[in-house]
Formats: sequence, structure tokens, C-alpha cells
Amino acid sequence: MADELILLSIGLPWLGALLVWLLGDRKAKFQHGIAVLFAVASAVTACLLLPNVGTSTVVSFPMETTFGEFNFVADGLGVFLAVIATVVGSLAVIFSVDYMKGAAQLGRYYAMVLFFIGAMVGLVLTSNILLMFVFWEITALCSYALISFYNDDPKAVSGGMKALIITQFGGLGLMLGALVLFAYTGSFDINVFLANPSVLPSNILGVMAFGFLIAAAAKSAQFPFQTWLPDAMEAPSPISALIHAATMVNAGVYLLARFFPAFEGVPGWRISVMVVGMLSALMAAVMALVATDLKRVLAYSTVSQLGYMVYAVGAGGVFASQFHLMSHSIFKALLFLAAGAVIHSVGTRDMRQMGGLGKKLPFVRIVFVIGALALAGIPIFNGFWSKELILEVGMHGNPIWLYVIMLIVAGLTALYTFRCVWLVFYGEERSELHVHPVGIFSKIALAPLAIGAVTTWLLAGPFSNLLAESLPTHSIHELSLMEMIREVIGTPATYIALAVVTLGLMTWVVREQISGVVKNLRFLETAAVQSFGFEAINRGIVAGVQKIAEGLRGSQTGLLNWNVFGIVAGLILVLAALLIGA
Amino acid sequence: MNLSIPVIVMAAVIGLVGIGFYCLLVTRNMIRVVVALQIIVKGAMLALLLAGRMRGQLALGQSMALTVIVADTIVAVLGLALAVQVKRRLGSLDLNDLSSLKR
Amino acid sequence: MWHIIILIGILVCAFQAIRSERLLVAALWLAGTSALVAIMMYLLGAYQIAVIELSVGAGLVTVLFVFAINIAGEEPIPALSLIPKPLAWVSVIVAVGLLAWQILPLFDLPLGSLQGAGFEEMLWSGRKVDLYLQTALIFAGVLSMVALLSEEQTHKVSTHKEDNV
Amino acid sequence: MEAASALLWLLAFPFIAAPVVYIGGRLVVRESEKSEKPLLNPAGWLALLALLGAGAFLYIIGKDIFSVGQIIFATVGNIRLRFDGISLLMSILVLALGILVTIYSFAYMKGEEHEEKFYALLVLMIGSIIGLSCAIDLFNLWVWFEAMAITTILLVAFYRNQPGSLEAGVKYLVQSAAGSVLVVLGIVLVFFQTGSLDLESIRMAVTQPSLLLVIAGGLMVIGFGVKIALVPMHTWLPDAHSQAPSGISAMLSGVVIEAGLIALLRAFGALAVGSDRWGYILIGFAVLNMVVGNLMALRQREVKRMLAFSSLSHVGYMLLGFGVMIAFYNPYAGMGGFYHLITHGLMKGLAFLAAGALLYVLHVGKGDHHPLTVDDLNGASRKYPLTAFTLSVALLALGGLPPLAGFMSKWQIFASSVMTQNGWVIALVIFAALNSVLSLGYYAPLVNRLYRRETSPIVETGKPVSIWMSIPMVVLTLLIVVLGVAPNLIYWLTGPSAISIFMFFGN
Repeated sequence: MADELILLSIGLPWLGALLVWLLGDRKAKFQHGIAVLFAVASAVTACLLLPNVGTSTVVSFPMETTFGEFNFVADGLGVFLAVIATVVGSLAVIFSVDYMKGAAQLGRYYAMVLFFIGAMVGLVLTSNILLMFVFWEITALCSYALISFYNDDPKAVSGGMKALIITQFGGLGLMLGALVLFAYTGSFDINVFLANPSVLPSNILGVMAFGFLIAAAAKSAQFPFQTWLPDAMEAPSPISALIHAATMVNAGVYLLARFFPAFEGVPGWRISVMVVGMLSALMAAVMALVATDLKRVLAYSTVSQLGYMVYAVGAGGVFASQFHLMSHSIFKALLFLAAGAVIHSVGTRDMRQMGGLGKKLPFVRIVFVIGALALAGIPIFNGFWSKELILEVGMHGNPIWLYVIMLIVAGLTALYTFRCVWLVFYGEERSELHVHPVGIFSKIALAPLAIGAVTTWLLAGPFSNLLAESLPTHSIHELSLMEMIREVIGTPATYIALAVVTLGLMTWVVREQISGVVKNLRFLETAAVQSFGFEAINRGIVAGVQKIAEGLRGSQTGLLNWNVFGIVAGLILVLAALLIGA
Repeated sequence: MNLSIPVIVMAAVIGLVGIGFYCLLVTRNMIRVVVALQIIVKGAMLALLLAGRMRGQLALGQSMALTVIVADTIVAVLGLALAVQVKRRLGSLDLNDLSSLKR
Repeated sequence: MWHIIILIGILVCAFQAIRSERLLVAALWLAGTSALVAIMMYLLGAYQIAVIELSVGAGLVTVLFVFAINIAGEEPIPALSLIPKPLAWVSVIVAVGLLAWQILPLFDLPLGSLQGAGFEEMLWSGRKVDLYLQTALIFAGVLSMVALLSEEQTHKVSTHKEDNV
Repeated sequence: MEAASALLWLLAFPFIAAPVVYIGGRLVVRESEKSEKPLLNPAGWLALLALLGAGAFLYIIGKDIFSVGQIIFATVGNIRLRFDGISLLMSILVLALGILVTIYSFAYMKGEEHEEKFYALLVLMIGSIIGLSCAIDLFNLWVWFEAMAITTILLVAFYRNQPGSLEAGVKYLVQSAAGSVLVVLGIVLVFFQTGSLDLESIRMAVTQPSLLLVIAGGLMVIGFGVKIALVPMHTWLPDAHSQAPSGISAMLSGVVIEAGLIALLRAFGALAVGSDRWGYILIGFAVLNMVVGNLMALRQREVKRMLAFSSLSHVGYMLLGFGVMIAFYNPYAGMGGFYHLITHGLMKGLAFLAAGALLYVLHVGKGDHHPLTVDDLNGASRKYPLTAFTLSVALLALGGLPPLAGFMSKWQIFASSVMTQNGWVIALVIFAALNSVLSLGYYAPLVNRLYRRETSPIVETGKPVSIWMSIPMVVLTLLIVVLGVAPNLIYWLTGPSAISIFMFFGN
């Protein structure tokens, strides 16, 4: 049963992608229909996997030699992420019916979205690390294609390139890890490795651990690779929701969580992971505070929240990180889709031109505010519970200075969230914007996400049970809902956090009064707007490579004499090398 | 080292190859390029014969040299044909005018 | 002794062939090189191939050159080379010098006794494959030469390509 | 049919068929000059028949006589020909690609002058490559190699009235001739040292390394290296590949440079005794090729030239595989090298065919010989969805993106290299992978351009793509996807090939 379900949940979206592509762009209505159909079907199959969770391999295709066996396993972590990917994915597809109405090249759009969903499911369900890398790369490819979807816009094209190159670069870490694992054990199987990580010499294990950290950081847009995610916001909004909030960026966190038991003993690894998470969370929160583009704010907040998850993994809280991953997927997808609805209706992404939209878009305001409250970590909403769990993990047995910084970031989160909500929905109108009503499909997609943002924390019990039972090497403590509530309410940390959040909120309310302080922080704002110099580094590298390439082109002189000189030079080179070596 | 016959012949081989390559490096005339190729090939043929003789398999050396002669005469013919065609289309045999494909 | 004289002759002729200003003269020097190489072959005992070299290398190829030079014309091309001459000198001398330095001492052996004939036998039965391939090469060469040199016919592209399949 | 005679038929058939192709085509051209209505030139169909005929002989060998890993000998006079894994691999690759290119050329070369010569030479070239893959007599190997070079000269300079095409032909001719003389010198040294030309006898006769053999190997590296396009000797390649008719570009890039590599590996087999130096030499060139190929392609504006430079970097990957096999005695690396050889043939073949189809409909078909620039591709998918799609698949596969074949073959090379557990090799693998990422810097934007909405003006006026061009592209696309998803489908070819080379190495 589980084997068919696994193959179906990967294959259905891919089949759908093929059909949509073949259908051609003249039958837009059918394209919408097929895309929704296959996305929902894959979500259903993924959900059907939930009762079939197990720890052993269920599908296997032997490939021999240097490819190992292409195995698939339906364990808790994988199935959970598959469900997130397909469910959020299908909601994004449903949302697209309105958002992309009348857009050109729908076939390419839907094909890539569905291809992406299938790849994401494959990524989390396989236990062959080579295959994992394959799916990892496919998600990067789809992400590239979708970011550059409006490919007549140079900004979209360069944003896509940036995402592709950076995630591919990070992918090298994963590749290297997979290769050394194979070189030293002759197998690509993750579970075999996790059961006994000591088969690798400790230095090789270290190479693997830090390679994976690089890969995860690049994929999850963590320090120092965070720069691609904000630029990825050139994509259509459903894509931002699907890829850059709910699914692809989770792959990095998933990778770290998946391999945590093997790497936790590597000296310096956990602290590195925590520092990477902390830096990303902090920097992105500051940048979100000064950004004026609605989607960029959300993008920075994604980086920041992913920083929380990475931090949590480093701190040893695999469950907390995955729980926050779930909350975040829901509320961030909600925020992105709602932002998409706003942008779609007013035709701009600049928050300085918005304001007072609440009256014109009441439904969107409600769901956006729900998402924002969850993001800010206000009690009852799912973001509150998961963030509290993370902070609690961070407090116990981990460096306290990191904890303090994460606490401050929680305050900053509240601050930028309210700034954003205020600028968009409240206050007076700052420009004459013509507002389109929001379509029915958008509402169908937004409503369940809004409900989810309020309720998914109730799933803590079964969720922890799922992870605890099917991940034998992770030693996850099973936590029932009541336990969690008791734990969260019972610790002083929660109240400290809440106080900080309130402080952040208050800062926005009294922003007029403290403008003097704000002025003194101007230098920080300038630095943040320039993304702390990372953009400059990126640009420098690109320009350098281009310059070298252009310079090298002079070597192709086109003159036969120089060509022959190449032969003579090669002869001298080889003879010299041979005579020295002989 | 004595100046035994094999050394002398081999010196001729290496000398021919060297002169030919030098010509390929400095000449600008398309036809002279073919001359240079011919010079290099003469060296190769001598070497084949020398090796054949010294291994007591001169017949083998000779038949290989024949094949080399045939192959490189064809190359020379094609080179000259190309040169003539270049002259027709470009009006020049200068290699400098034959460098539009670059970078 | 003869060998050294011929060696010097070969090198001088070859050098003249690449140095002389007129192409026709260069072709003649090349013929001279070829003839001297043929003599050297003869001295090595390769009588048959020496004759072939004399007729093909010194004869046929020279004729071809003369034809080609007649069609293409002598053309004054600046003697200035496109790459710095010292660089050319140095690189060739280094490459050839490396080879000579390493190889020449290893050839310091007796020439060995001259085996009898057997060239025809070797060529016609021993190296049959090479021989067949030679005919293929000649066929290919002739086809290519004809195609390259044929006069341009009325441009058919415009008429033929209208009816795309 | 007996094994040896089947092999001889396989080798002889293209050479017998080529004159028939030429004469058949020629006669019809004569007739058609007399008659009013131009007749269809049958040369293409004859060439297809010839290749299918050769394919039939190959099938007989492969099916009835040859079991995988087995070796068949045929002796003609003193020359032995050996049909082993490599021969099977190269024959299949070159015949498959050759058949597809022939079909493709039905439309591409239609109405060109000297069409019949084109097909005859194409058949000859394919025959020479098959022969080259079977030759184990060192000098015979050179003759096949030379035959391959001579038959391709006209194919490169086929548009003999275009200055660019002539220029490419001149460079190709001169550089390959210079290289092949160096090979002859290398053969002379080997012959002088061992008194034998048969690779297996040489390998058995030589018990310890000698200076002459090392120098001979060096000369052969350079000589064959010109054809393989090792880096300082690569300069002819971008010109020839970009100027030749696109079908020929596909052949040049897909099999001809690989044939040079096969020849070099065969020659190394003879000189292999107790030495891993050839492996290190290959690895050194691998590094050069990857860097230079990718950087040169990065800023290229002409599509076919960009693809040509990317061939350099792909040769680099193959060299890495073979180099690691030789230097570290790891047959898996050789399998990876051969796998990449196959996939590169398919991918680059497809890329050139698809780019060529666009070149044809946008430029050549209208009688203008401007190169296809990257700007011409803008929005091509709107008018040519199939061609654009196949070109995208080829480019992404070349860039090493899964689930396409290029990824899997690179992976095998990388994985088997890391298996050596040598720090330097691992660093090299990272370097190669970085190059792969860099290569996306020029492949991905091309794909992007294809799917733009704003079409370039030249696409608007383009002609339709012929069905004859589409068929080969679709076939190759399918192959690339299948080999990318199921790498185990190719072991029967790559495994025996790697063993055929590998058995020469070690002591």
C-alpha cells in the first residue's frame, strides 16, 4: 500500500506537469483544471501515507555500481514534510487559478509548479542520499524556472540566476557529503548511515557535517547565502508562497534535522548551526524592519524564521524545529498568498503606496492579520507555541547569549510584523490605488490556511508521536498536547518572550515618541538596506568571474600561427612534465 | 655520442620537424603552410624507415612510409585546394585576413 | 660521411623553402628537400620508397604546388610574422631540443644489417588494411577536392529551399 | 556468420557503400540538370541505407556472436582488429548518431550543391570511426584516425563560399595534420623500442618503463590531443564546430573528439607498464579543459560557438574519469568516463541539432550565413515549441541537472573519483562540480531566452521546422531522459568498455 502511495504522490504531480505542458497554452481553462486536479490528488495520496508511516524501505530500485539503490521510506519526518508540500502546494495551485488568470504561458507555470511539488515529495521520502541530491537539484531547477517566470523582466531573470547558482553552490556540500559517504561505506542509504555513523572516520564525518550545513544554509537562505531569497520575490506570489516560504526552503532544515543524530557529536557542529541560525534570524529581522517592498518584508521574515528552525536543530530540538516548520509553512503561505491578493488587487508591491486597504479588502485583512499574529508569536496562534518550544530548547544546556539574541529577534519580529500590517491595511490611504476584488479561488485557498494558522498547534501530540515512533535514531521525546501546554505555560521563559514581543509591539506604537533613538540607529538602517554588504560580495564575485572570462577570450586569437603555437607549447609542457616525473 | 648513421638520420628527422613547426609559427602565407606540413611529414617518413631498418623490419617501415606519403599528399592537395578557394573568396592568402573567427 | 652532407643539405633546403620570398622558389626548394630525403632513404636501404618519394614528393607535389601557385598567384605578404619571432624561435628550439636531447643518444646504435626485399609482400598482404584505407583516403580526397574547387553554380538555395518538407 | 567475417563486413561495408552513395547521387544530379524539373537527390536515402546496413552487421555481431565482455579478433595480413567493449560502444554511438544526423540532414542539406559528396563523406567518416574503435595495430590505428580527419575536412568547410567556413577548414586541416605527424613520431619511437606494432604484443613485451616509451606517449598525447581538443591545442574546435553544417557539428562534437580520446586510450594501453603517469597527465588536462572551456563559453554570444566551448569542458570530465581510472586503478571511474562519453554524444548531438534547426529556419534556410546569436533565441518557444524544448533539455543535461543523463554520468565520475579516498582527488571533484555550477551560468540563461514572451524579430519571420529535423531531436531527448532516470540501463556498454582499457594497466 505505502509503496504505491509513495510513487503516486511523486508521480501524480509529474504526470500532471506533463499533461499541462502537452496541453498547450490555448486551453487555459483545462490547464487550470488539470493542475488543480493533480495537485489535490497528490495531496490526498500524501495524506493517505500518514497512517502508513514506518521505518523500513518500501520501494527500491537497484541501480548498482556508483548509484546504490533508489530507495523510498515513509517515515514520520518525510511523510510530514510531504504532506506540507502537497497540501500547501495544492492550495497555492488553487490560488493560482485566480492569480494567474489570463496570464501567458500557463503551461510552463503549472508544469514547473507540479514538477516542483513532486520533486519535493521525492526529496523527503527517499532514503538514498544520491536520489535526495537529485530531487534537491530538481527543486532548484524548478525554483529557478519559476522565479524567472516573467522572463522578459531582467530583474526576474537575474533573481532566478542568483537563486540557481547559490543553491547549486550549496548543493556541492550535499554532493560532497554523499560522495564521501559512498566512498567510505559503499552505500548511499541514509538510514543505514544514521544507525551507525561511526563507520566514517571522524574527520570525514566532519567534512560531511559541514558540507551538509553549507547545503542547508544555501537552500534555506541562511547566513551567508541568504541573499537569493529576497531577490526571488520577483516570482508570482503563489510561487513565493509555495517555494520560498512553505516548501523548498524547508529542505535545508529538513536535511539538518534528518542527519542531526549523526552529526551532533561532531565538534563545533552544533554551535556552528546555532550561530548560523542566529545570525540569519537577526540580520533578516533587521532588514525586514527597513524594507518597503511588501514581499521583501515577508521574504526577510522567512529567512528570519528559518533561522529559528536552524537554531532549534543546532540546539537539539529536532521536534521543536519541525513543529515550527509546520506552523511557519502554514502562516507564511497564508501571508504570501494574502500579500499576493493585495498586490494583485492594487498592482504594486510598495508598502509606502498602500495604506488603509483594510476597508477595501476586508477578507484579506482578516486572514493577513491572522497570519501576522502567528508570525509575531501572539498566544493561541500556532507560531506562538512552536516559537516558545524553540526558545525553551535554546534555554536549556545551550549558550545563553544565543538565547538572548533569539529573544530579541522575537521582539523585532513583532515590531516588523506590525509595521507591515499597519502600513498596508491601516492608517490613511497614501495614494490613489484602484482596487480589484479578490476572486473566489483565492478565498478558497486562503481560508483553510487561516484556519490552520489558528489550529495546527493542536496537532502537537500526534505529530510528536509520529516523529518519535518512526525515527529510531533521533531520540525524540513524545509530547502530548496537554504536556506541551503545561510546559509552555509553566515556564518563565514564555513570559519573558511574551514581554519582549509586547515590547516590540509597543515600540511600533510609540514610534513617534522615540524618534530620537531611531535617528541614532540610522547607520544600522543604511547597512540593512544594503543587506550588510552581502549583495556587494555577490556582485563582486560575479563581476570578477565575468571579467576573467572576458579576458580569457583574448586567447582565442583566430590566428593559425598562434593555434600552432598552442600545439608547440603543449608539447613542451607535456614533455617537461614527463621528464620531470619520469 | 658518436655520429653514427642512426643519429644523423634522427637529427635530420628532428631538424625537419623543427623547421616545419617554426615555419607554421611564423609564416603568414597559406601555401607556405602546406610547404611546412610537407617538410614535417618528410621527417616522419625518414623516422619510420630508420626505425624499420634498425629493427630489421625495413619492409614494414617502407609500407608504413608509403601510407604516410599517400595520406599526407592528400592533405597537401586539400590544403592547396583550400588555399585556392580562400584566394578566390577572400582575395588574399594572408593568414591575418583569415582570422575572422576569434574570441 | 655522405649522411652528414645529406643531412646538412636537407636542413639547408628545408630552411630555404620556408625562408625564400617567392612561393615558386619555395616549392622548388621543397622539391630539393624531398629529393635529398629520397637519397637518404636510399642510403637506408629503402629503395622502393625512395623512388616513390622522389616521384611523389619531389615530382607530383611540386607540380601541385606550381598549379596552385599559378591559380592563387604569387602574392606579396608582409614578412612580418604574426607572433614575435623570438618567441617562435625559442619555443621551437626548446621543444625540438628536448626531443633531441632525450632521443638522439638512444639512437646511438648500429644500423643493423639490411634485410632483403619483402616490401611488396609486406605491403600487399601484410598491411592489406592500410592499403584498402589508402584507396578510401584517395576517394575521400578526390571528392573533397572536386567539391572545394568546383565553380559555383547558379545558386540553387533560393529555388530549392522554398518547398520545405 | 562467423565472428571474424561479420566484423570485417562491419568495417568494410561503409567503405563499399560510400562510392555507391556518391555515384547514385551524382547520376541523379546529372539527370536533373538535363531535365526541367529538379529530381530528388537520393544520396541521403542511400546513406541512410548504408548506415542501416552497417547497423545490421553490428546487430549480427552484437546479437549472435558477441557476448558482453567478450573479445573478437579478425586478422587481415599482419594486422589484427579487435572487437571489444569499446568497439561496441563506439560503433553503437557513432551509428546511432550518424543515422539520426543523416535523417536530420535530409532537410538541412536539401538542395545544397554537392549534397551527394556530403553524404558519401559522412558515411566514410562513420566507417573510419568504427574502424578506429577496432584497431589495435598502432599504425593501423593512425591510418583510421587519419581517414577520419581527411573525411571531415570537406564536411567542416562544406559551405565553401563562406569565408568563415573556409577559415575553419584551414585551421582544422593544418592543426590535425600537425598533430597526426606527432602521432607518427610517437609510433616510430614505440616501434623502435619494441619492434612491434600490435598493442597487446607491445604490452606483453614491455616489462619495465623506458624513456623512449614515455616520450612516445607524450608525443601521442599531443598528437591525439589536437583532435580531442586538450586545452592548449583546442583552438581549432570552436571554429570548426560552429562553422560546419549543424549535423556535422553534432558528429564532430558527439563522436569525433571522443574517437580521438579512444585512440589515445588505446595507445596508452600499450605504454601502460608500471606507470600511472598517463593518468596524472590526463587529470592535468582535465583541469585545464574544464576551466578554459567554461570560462570561454561564459561570455559567448554565438550559440554554436558556446556549445563548442562547452565541449571542451565536457572532454575535461571524461578525462577526469579516465585519468582517475589509470592513475588509481579504479575501473568505475573508467565506466563513468565512458558513460559520460555516451551521454555527451547524445546531449551535445541534440544541442547542436536543435540549435542547428533554429539556425536553419532563422538563417541558413533563407540563404544567409550569419551565426545564430543568443539574441536570436528570444521567444523561440512560441513559434518552435518542440525545438525549444529539446534544446532546453540538451542544455540542462549538459549543465548537469537531474534527472537528465548528464547528471548521472558526471555523478559516476565524481563518485568513483572520491572512492579513491585521496584528498587531492576529492578537491579535484569539488573543483569539477564548481565548474558544473559555473556552466549553468551560460546554459540557464539560454533556456530562459527560449521561453521569453518577447520574440526576437528574426523569429517572427522564421520558417517552419521540418519533420525530418524533429524526429532525431525527439529520439535524442527521450534517450537523454531515460539514461538520466535509469543509469543501470547502460552498464552493459560502459562496463566492458572500461575493462577493455583497464586490463592493460596495472602490472
